[in-house]
Amino acid sequence: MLKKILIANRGEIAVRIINACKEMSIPSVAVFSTVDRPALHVQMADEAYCIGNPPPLESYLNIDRIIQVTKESGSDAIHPGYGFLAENPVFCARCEKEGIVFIGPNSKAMKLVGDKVASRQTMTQAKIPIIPGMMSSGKEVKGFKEAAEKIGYPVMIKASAGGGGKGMRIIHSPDELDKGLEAGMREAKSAFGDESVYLERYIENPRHVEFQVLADNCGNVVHLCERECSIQRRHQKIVEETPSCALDEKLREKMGEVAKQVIKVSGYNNAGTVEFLLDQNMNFYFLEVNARLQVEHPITELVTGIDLVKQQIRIASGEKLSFTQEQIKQRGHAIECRIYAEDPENNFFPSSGKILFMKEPQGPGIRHDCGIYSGFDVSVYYDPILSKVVAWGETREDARKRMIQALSNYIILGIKTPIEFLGSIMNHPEFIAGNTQTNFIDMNMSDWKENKGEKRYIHEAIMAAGISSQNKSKSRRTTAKEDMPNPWLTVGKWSLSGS
Amino acid sequence: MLKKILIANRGEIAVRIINACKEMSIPSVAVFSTVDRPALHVQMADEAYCIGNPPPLESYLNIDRIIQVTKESGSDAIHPGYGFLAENPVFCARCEKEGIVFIGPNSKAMKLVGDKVASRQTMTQAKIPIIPGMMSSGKEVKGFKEAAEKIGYPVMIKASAGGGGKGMRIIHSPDELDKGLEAGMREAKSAFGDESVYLERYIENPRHVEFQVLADNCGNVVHLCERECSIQRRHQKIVEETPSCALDEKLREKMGEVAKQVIKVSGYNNAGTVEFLLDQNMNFYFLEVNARLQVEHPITELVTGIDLVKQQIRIASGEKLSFTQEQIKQRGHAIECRIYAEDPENNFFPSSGKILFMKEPQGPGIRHDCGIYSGFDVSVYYDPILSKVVAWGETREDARKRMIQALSNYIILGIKTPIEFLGSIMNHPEFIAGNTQTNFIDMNMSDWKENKGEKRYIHEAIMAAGISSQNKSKSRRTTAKEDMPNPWLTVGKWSLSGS
Amino acid sequence: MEQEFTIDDKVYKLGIEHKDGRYHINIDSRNYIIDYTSISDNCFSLLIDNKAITVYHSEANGKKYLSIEGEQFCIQEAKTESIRAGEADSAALHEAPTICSPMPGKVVKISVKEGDEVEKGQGLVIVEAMKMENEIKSPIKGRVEKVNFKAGDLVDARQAIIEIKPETKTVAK
Amino acid sequence: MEQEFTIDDKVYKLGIEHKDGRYHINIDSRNYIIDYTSISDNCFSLLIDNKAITVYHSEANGKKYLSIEGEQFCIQEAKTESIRAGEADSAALHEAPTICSPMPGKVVKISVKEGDEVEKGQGLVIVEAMKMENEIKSPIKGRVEKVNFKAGDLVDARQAIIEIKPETKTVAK
Repeated sequence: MLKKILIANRGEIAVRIINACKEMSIPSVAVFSTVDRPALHVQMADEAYCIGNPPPLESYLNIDRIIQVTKESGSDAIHPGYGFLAENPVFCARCEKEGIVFIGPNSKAMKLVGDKVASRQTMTQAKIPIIPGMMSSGKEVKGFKEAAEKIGYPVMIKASAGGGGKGMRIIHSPDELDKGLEAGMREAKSAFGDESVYLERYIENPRHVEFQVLADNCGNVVHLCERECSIQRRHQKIVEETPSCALDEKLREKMGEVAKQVIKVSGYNNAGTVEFLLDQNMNFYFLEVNARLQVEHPITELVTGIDLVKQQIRIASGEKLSFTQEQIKQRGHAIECRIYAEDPENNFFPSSGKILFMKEPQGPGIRHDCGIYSGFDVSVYYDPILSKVVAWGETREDARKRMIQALSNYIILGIKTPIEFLGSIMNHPEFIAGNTQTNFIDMNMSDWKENKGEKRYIHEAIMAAGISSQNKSKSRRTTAKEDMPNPWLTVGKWSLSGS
Repeated sequence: MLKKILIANRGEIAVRIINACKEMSIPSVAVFSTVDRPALHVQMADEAYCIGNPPPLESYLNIDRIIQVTKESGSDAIHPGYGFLAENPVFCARCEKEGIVFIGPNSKAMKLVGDKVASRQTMTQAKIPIIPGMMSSGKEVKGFKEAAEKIGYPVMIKASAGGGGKGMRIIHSPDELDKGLEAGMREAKSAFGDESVYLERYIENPRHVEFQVLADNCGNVVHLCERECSIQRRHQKIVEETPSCALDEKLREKMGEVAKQVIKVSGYNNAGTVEFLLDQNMNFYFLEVNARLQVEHPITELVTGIDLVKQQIRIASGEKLSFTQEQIKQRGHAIECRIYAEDPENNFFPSSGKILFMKEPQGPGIRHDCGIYSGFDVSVYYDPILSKVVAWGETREDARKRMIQALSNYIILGIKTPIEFLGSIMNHPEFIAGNTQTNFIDMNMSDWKENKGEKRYIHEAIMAAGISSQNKSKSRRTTAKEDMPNPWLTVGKWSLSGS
Repeated sequence: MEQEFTIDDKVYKLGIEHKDGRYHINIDSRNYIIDYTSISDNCFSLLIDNKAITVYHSEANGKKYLSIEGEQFCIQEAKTESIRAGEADSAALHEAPTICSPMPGKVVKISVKEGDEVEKGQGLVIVEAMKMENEIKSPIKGRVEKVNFKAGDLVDARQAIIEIKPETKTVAK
Repeated sequence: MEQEFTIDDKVYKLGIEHKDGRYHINIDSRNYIIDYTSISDNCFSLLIDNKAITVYHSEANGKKYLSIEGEQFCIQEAKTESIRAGEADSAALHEAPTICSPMPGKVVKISVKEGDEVEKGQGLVIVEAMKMENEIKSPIKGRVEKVNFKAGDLVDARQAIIEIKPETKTVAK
């Protein structure tokens, strides 16, 4: 078993990994940028090292410094979480070279699946169904127009080096192409350090269905069923659930087998996710492998009962998988809502600043993976994900109602969050019906801001404001009398010199 | 389905039931004594009614007032939780008479199983194995000596009207009998309003194993497997787990069948628990039926995936059970630790007062059923149970380690709690080995107070105290300058009249 | 006592009085009797005719942030009539909207220059914050009066990046 | 700066100094350099040679309650030598222990009367609190000096129910 694990990440995912380490009695080492000194992962870990200034390139992406701290702290392994260096094959190879266990796939497989274009070629050869598109990527605008014509509009611009919606653009006609490429490349460069993008046929209103896979270092591969992640804004997931309403047992088995095949032909090990698009005729297309722990991994954990982070650590320690495909069973239904620091009333623009007050959601079947607390200052430097609310229920309806309760008992004051917006999604008839395609938010939520005006508790809010104003002025008077005895009591009788 | 449910209880169990109501979209009504106005269940419910003064007899045991509020609020059902009126057949019968649905068993079955002596007779007739003892109870000391001789010492004094350790005494020799009876009767009177007690053979070092049962109103009965609740202080459970380390599949099936049989011969419906003692030779004896939702019900929920409170409500609404015995499967392992307001260093003496600060435990697999918060004042009037920490894991060891993490991240400052004591139980080699008999605490924890001296973080604590003292004096100076601008700023230049 | 509050520019008046341990509140000609209990610095519990309402609240920059049964409110204590009148005047004088970044970030691209005519909804500037590019669009049809930043600059929240003058509308006084 | 604290009557001295943004602390002849960050009113985070320690704390009745990595501490700021000496004197004068209820409750039964000789560990009084009967036992062998309550009375925490005089021990001064 690994002896000490450095977590090269921050926020809720670092906290979640530290939790797993504690439960396995493995000491954990946090790293932090100067602005993250008060962050939760620093408080939770056994040890913590400052690795630099707030900009990611100077801290969480600073490979040399992270390797240095790994050695200094006596850690024998690094868990990269998601984002930052998680899918960076250079970092992964560096760990291998330095004799540090990288808790994730081997660098060769990571490089293959990380290069979206190369992996498209590999999959084509292995007869895995893929979306029609470019078999090579480019860094300059020229040449793309021709490819786009060949694929047929609408086309999708995608970053070769990464996912998470960064660099992604839908192009409906030739005149949008140049601007879209420019923006996509710039965003790709900024997010992944590589501006390469490629084009793919854009599938209309598909579902995004992905399979969680575990592969040990001895060639055993299992899948842990699907997650449906169709509900996205800015091409980034915001609600995920499992099982998917679209899959029956037969399709699940078929897609699961393909997912395992993808992992095998890639020579992939540890935890990974195989993403598919599922079109309206139930055709599915391989999209890409996410070579990391996913943000939405908790829903799989709740439904299968298997702890993915512990499995990652066991696999990285060289252990064989302790269960077979047949032993993996889904029980009940789980939904995750991501809580970002963003303003759903203003195009999901990121929001930052101090969290004045926070109360965590809780109750039976509720899990809250969280990187924040009352008083925490949400920085502008990093991904705006704050936490994730996950609800498990015996049925989809049970999970949905639990989620509604959890969201309405989740209080974050001081910054903008989509908590209320997510509540509206949960209550939307199309969500209730399971009609979740990737255009869900555009189709169903675009008038949310306007409709939201009709709040039920307006009177109560005004009354509460009135009462709080009265209390405030009262307590100001009280404070003057009680809380601050020192000058008044010690001074004795006094008078105003001006009076 | 029921239209509106009044919860005739307080604390964590009222909160948990309100949660279930919300998830079923059934409005919930809280009741509270004057001292409980700031209690959590009042905040959580849709409606709340004051029902009287703090002493239970004037509020939570005030049947007339509770019936009146049920009608006034338009509720069609009452959930009694546990304790208070939960197992009071007079109250149950009154509800039936008033046309109010009592979410629990019918009054006839409640009366039968609640009368420990009558139920012993019924079970003997049905050939259910019971512990040798008195077939009738008494209210006066005379006559008991003879019965005790016949049963054979050691004997156990038990209250006919209730459980929870109240009125219970172990008597090792004739000369202890009178004093024990006197105390037992007094405690029984105070707890249940009925001083009747009876004697039973005292089984040495047994395990306490109980089976959760659900029975709908159409005669269908299932069991949801066992809970082992052997770890007790003052004859009251403090740690529970499921599955029990002592049961194999065969014994589980056998005991489960007997449990169902007990329910059937009692004409019992809704949720109930059949308690057994399991001796060191794996003989089991029926103890009693707990005709209510149990404190420790969450561990069953986590392992079977079935929500017991929702099932109670569905059964009370007249719905049939939607699953069969074959469909009920245990998955993983769950442990519950009860957090009482009590001092484990001082014979578990109750502790009361203001909770100066509290931080809830959380993390994957952790559930926290809770009736308190930072600033809450723990009253002397009620049961000292504050909350329950429940940990689920793939294996017993996973659950145990999660529990240890949860306990060390559970902060309650200002009153005494057994959090640290429970942590020591979780780390005890005998607990790890699964050697949990009802004498666990006497055998393994009696020297806890002394051994506890060896804390690992003494230096850190002293340093923290030093730093906090420095900050305090610093902030006192700051407060004088900044927080209280009013008098200083508005007063202008002033001088001391005495100077 | 009379108080005024605004939510989304809508003004609400309320009469509030504390007697016999309860708040008596009148709002939109409805009367409420309220049982109030403080739970913590950021929470209080109300009982209004036995209806239980839990309020979470905080204050910053003169605004009250409330959360009630899952609904979020941002409430401002309204100023008196006379102050409002004065502000309306000065607002009229400054009608050229300024395009601000709603949060601190880096200006990635400015798509217009001074003097450009812009349509309502036209992209003006792209700001990168929290690793996302965010395009800020023109709220009106008009002409770019001033561009205060260039690509690569860091901006703070509510700093004016671009100022736009509305096209045809004459500023009436 | 020098400070003294007691935990369970054991006295700890520490030297504490704040310089260059860190606390320099000496305790039991060990030196620590501590990086301190405040998290909230009841929590701060320490880094001691990269070891992360999160401290939860509160104060009441002059005592500090701390929770560190699951361990609970009740710490008292120690008084100066001279005050301690004075108190030792007065303690010697009041050596008859008083039997108090550790919490408010109802006296259910008093098993002794004034003048009774009691053994160490003998049950003296039964108090009911939180629906449990709790027997309070004699901490010493001695004679009951005074009984201040009777069955049925309500008692507050730390009110003397019974006073006992130690048997043979002579009060030395």
